[in-house]
Amino acid sequence: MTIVITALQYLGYVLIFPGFLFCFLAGMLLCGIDRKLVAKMQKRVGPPILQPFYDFFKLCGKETIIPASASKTTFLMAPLVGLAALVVIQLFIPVFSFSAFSGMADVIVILYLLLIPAMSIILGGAASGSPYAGVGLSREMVTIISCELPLVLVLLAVAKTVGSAMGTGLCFSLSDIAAYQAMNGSLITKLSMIPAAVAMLLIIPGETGNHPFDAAEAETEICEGLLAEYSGAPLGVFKLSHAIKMLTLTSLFVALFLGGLGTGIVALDGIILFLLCVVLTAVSISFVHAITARLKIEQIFKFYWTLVTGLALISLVLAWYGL
Amino acid sequence: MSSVMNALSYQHFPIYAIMVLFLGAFLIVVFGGNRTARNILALLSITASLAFILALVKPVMWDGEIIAYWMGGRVPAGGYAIGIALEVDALSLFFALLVSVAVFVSGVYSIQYMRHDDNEREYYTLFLMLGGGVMGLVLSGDLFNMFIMVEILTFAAVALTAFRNTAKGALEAAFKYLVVGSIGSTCILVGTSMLYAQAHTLNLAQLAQVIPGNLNTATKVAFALLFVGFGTKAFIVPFHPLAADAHGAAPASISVMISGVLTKSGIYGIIRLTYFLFQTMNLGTMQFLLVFIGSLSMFVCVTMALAQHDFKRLLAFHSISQIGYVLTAVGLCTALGVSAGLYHAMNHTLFKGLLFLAAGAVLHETGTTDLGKLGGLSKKMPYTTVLFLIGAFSISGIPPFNGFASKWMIYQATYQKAVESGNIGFLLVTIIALVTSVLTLASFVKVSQSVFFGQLPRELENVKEVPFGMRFAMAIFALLCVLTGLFPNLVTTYITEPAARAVFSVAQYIGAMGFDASGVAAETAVSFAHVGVWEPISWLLILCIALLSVTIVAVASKYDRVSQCSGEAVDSKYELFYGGEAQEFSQVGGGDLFWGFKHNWRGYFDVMHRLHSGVVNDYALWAVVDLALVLLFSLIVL
Amino acid sequence: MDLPFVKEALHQLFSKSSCAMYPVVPSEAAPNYRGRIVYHPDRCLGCGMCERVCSGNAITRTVEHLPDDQGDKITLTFNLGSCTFCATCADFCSSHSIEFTGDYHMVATKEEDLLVSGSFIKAPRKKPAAPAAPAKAEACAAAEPAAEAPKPREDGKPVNDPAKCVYCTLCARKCPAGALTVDRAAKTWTLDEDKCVACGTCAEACPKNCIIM
Amino acid sequence: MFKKLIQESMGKSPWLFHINAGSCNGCDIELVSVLTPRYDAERLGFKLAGSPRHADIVVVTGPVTKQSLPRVLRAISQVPEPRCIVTMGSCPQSGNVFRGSYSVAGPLSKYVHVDVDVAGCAPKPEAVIDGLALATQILKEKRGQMK
Amino acid sequence: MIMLNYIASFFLITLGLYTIVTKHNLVKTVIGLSIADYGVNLLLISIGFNPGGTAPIFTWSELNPASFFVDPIPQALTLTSIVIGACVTAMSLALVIKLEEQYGTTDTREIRRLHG
Repeated sequence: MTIVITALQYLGYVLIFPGFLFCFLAGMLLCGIDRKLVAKMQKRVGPPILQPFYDFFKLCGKETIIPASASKTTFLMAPLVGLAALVVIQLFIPVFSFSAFSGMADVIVILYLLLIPAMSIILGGAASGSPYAGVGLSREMVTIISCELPLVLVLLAVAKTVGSAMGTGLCFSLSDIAAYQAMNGSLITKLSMIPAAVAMLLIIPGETGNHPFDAAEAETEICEGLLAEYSGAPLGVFKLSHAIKMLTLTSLFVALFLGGLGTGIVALDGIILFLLCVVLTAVSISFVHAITARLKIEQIFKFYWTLVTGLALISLVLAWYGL
Repeated sequence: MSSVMNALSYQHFPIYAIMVLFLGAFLIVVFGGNRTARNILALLSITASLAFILALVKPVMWDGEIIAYWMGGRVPAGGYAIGIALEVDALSLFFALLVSVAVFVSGVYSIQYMRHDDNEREYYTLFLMLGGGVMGLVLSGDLFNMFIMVEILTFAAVALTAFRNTAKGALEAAFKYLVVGSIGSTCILVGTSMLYAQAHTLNLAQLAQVIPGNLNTATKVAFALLFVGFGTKAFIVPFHPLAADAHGAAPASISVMISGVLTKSGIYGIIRLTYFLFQTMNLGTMQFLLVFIGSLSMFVCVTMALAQHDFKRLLAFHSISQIGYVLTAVGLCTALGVSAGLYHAMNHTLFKGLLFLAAGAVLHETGTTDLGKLGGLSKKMPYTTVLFLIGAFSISGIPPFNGFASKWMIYQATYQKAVESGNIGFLLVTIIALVTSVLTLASFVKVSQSVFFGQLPRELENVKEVPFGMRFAMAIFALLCVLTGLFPNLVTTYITEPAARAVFSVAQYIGAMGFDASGVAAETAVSFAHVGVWEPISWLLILCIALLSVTIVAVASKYDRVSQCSGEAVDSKYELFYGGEAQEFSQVGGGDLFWGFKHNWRGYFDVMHRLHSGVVNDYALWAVVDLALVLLFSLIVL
Repeated sequence: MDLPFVKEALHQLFSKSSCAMYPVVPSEAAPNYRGRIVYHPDRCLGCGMCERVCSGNAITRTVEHLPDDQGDKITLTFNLGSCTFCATCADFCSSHSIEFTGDYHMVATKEEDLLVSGSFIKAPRKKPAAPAAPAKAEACAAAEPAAEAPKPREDGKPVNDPAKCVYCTLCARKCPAGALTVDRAAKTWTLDEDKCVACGTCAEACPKNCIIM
Repeated sequence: MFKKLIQESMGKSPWLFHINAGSCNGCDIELVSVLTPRYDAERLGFKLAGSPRHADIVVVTGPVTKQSLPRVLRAISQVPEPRCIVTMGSCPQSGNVFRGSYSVAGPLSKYVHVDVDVAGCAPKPEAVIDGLALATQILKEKRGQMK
Repeated sequence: MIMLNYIASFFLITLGLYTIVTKHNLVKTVIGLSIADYGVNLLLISIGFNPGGTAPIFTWSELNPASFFVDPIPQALTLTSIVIGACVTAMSLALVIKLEEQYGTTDTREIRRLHG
């Protein structure tokens, strides 16, 4: 009996909070708020906040065309796998002290799990056979390479800081990082973590593929790149994945740097997490979107491997020497 | 009767495992005129070898026994080893296991793959000799025997590299490999003889007993020579161009052997050399040497691979890049590091074998491995595509495949080492390893785009899926890739940790041969603890639940109600969105796919391109320079 | 790196948007905007000048002979779907019967919705027009000795002043109805009264101002 | 309920795909100005899509030259159902000043069913918004008629 | 005396390596390999040499602490090494012939289809 209840509980984690339902609603709202904020910063009225929902449901009602040269299974399964993988990542990220499954993965695992949604979109696009997807794939991959180095440095810096504070030398586990912050306050209050936090803020739009790092999906040059041949519901699922990815990365930021703000009540924590995500989105995605123009792919690479890496490196070195 | 029972005792299995391969080679020369007989003989000998090695797993690996086997019963006299010995500890057996599995799968694959070549008899003879050579190398307890085996496998590998001598570059690759490989072999021989001059023994255990306390100039020189010699076998930097040439030119089944087996023999030699014969691994500088060479191989080869536009050549560079991971992890000299390194060595054999076999399947069907001429094969060769993707995900470390499990341990190990030793250099190694991993992913994305996805060139309209035999061989590797990735705890507990423990039990290794191990520190307490958490099964379970729920929702909302054209006539609705009047062939090739990355590194790539000149003199020069540097290093440091 | 819009974006975030909010707040076109064409058939002379000058072939003129000698029903149709809104027709219209309004709302699901059309009935000509021919002859005859300016005619059709006329043929070329024939060699100026619609184009075109309406 | 939700959403998020079929660029500029802060069509859910596969509304400008005709038809055929075709400016409706040219194949309605015409040369952005709103209504109706 | 052997053998090995590195002719490369090999053989045989020792041929009963003979193991090694050296030469010459047929040259600088 208890097994059944436990199973149902875990199923609830996967399906409701912090799983699918939460991801769907929060991610889409986040996306809508982002679009609204960008519009405000550009002196526009902007779409309604529920616009991503409209887009998603509209796409569900459209015809799905599979190009003759595409391999059907890969083409149709890629979005679903990407979505599922993203939701699982979200499950692994602790919501302050509440962690559904976060004891099962550490920061390095998260780093690699983040590759799976990217791979799913790359393979799905490649499976369509479109030349635009080929170019988009190249750019997407270079963007991933660009973000990887600074992200690694940020994660290592956090691992080292928490580890040396806890006396274990280093600490990769996200739930341990959350627990440490619950006891000792957010990591962002540490001097050595500030450059890492800034770097992480700059990594978020790159990882999600938001403007100005959206060379991979540049709709005006390469016709949405990897998504060029997607239509209907699969496209909607990709858009949903994109929205959830914004949620995932911002909540990863919260877990890494802003832990310890939770109240201990799960529902309230969820709301706080969402609000923090909104603030982070506003700063890292919307604001950056509003003030910049799209970068060329080699500029993206250069930006991440010089400026952002430099910031993260400063943080790592500071953390290494215990500052 | 008792003699039969005695002969069936597992004490004899190591020599059986070696000899069945050589015997098979001999019998194929004699009776191999008929294809069926040849195939049966080859299969029998590789299966027997695999069976013998598997039978040894329990006593050696799990029970921790060390088999000391004196050929012809010539046990040491007067404290000096006179006879030739085989000594099988968990480390040897670990490598033997890799060898036998790789030989087995490669052999199964060859039956279909080599069907259309002439001189199949010679092929199988050389193939089995190659397998036997590596098997003999890893099971041997005698330094000179190791040299003999190195020579056998080098010859077999060179001959097999040049086997398809009409293929582009096969002869050239074989010649380069022969020249530099011979320099390496000569180094091993000189090193062996110098050690003999000092210690008057060739037995590994006895050398391990004698040398560490009696280091002098001659032994230091011998160390450098042996290190470089085994380095050429492992193709670590600066010998990596040879690997690229040889793998690229050899038949795919032989590429599997070269990358999965031959490089492992080099790694095995280096482990034996540094951990056992000289026991210098506790020196920080020695760790530095291994980690430095490992990281260099890792990074240089992965960037070289990004610039390649031949499928197999690209895989070859990746092979060395992964060997760099292994060497780095082994060089950390922590239990976790060695365990991770060996785990990665095993995974490397599996996924690299799988990838080479997939490349061979493509070559078999299309006749080319040029990335610019391929494309869109996923519709024609669906099984090969799936198997290739498993291999590609494994090597790039995508969870839950095996590459991730071992790389993840390597990151842990390097970072722990960095924290424990307080040396920020190891931190750099962690970072290089992580970046290398994503670059690996990038180049496999490139391969999948330019070979399996994208558009099908018109010349390849009639391509078919490869025969079952080849798919079966690939499926074995793929299955092993998935299993070893899903159960990393089982793998580490039952396979790599015993082997890693053996690395740290030099005293037992010496004692098992009947020599006095009192001068050697007993087994140090080894701890495989690591700080990370990764539970692939739970992850997979959650992923499956998530995927299932997504799929149910999708199917319920008629997600799969799609329109796809049927039949030959293609409506423009189902063509690709493209600027022309009609769909044209417009494959985005693999040649310069990641220019955004390469553009920022063009200076580096220019230099690399000039360095990899392809002239055999240059490669020989690199070898000599490497030798000189290592000599200098060992004279100063040891 | 240069980020010129940081302050701007932050400022805009808290200020009012500059949107016109069009469907909610109706918007007037700018002054002198050339939108939907309004055609006033009551003013039209039916000269067809507009049709001739239209670059987009947006204007069609159909003439329908009504029975019982009631005259001609002339219909002008303006196809907004082919119009460049250059207003040349309005400029050329001597009777200002074409007007460009500020209504820019020209959206239709059917092509017919984009047609602006109007028709009027042109009274039948007084057929014999007996006095007209002598009058013309008289005018011509009188012109030479008298050398005085000819009088305008009652029916509004043009009269030439041969004293000033240089027979440049501009009027004939401009005549939308092709009612004028000018022979430079013979120095004659002839009006086909049946064709003439009395639009006044010839008078406007005349460089010497010798045509009198 | 789900179907109704989809139908309602269809009216709130029309994505445009813009095809220039030989236009003089006047209409193109006006179409872009619809998306500028002044008119901000995004507040009505409009968005320029990069690929016809994503689009609901195809906006054609230009007199449909012979060169562009097959490409226009291809791109239109690749738009998934329900879709709506809007001609913008006078050129695709009639050819305008280019009518009768040896290189013009238009009008577009000869080849495909055109749902909405927006007249004007070039149309005022408000007119474009009107036309697109009308197209959105048609889109909703078409969605209602689908299975 | 023995020292001279060692010097000579290392000189030979170095000479062989020098030949391999600097000479651009395939056949000369092979000759370099052989020279290095001879150097190793000389080294091996010198290691086993004991001045004044007899040939290591004896039966168990003859063996006593006073018997003095050269070390037999290096001789066995040398034999093996010679065989291997011959194999290397044969194999590489075979490759050289084939290469010459295919590339039409024996200049190593032109045999670089695989590079970069």
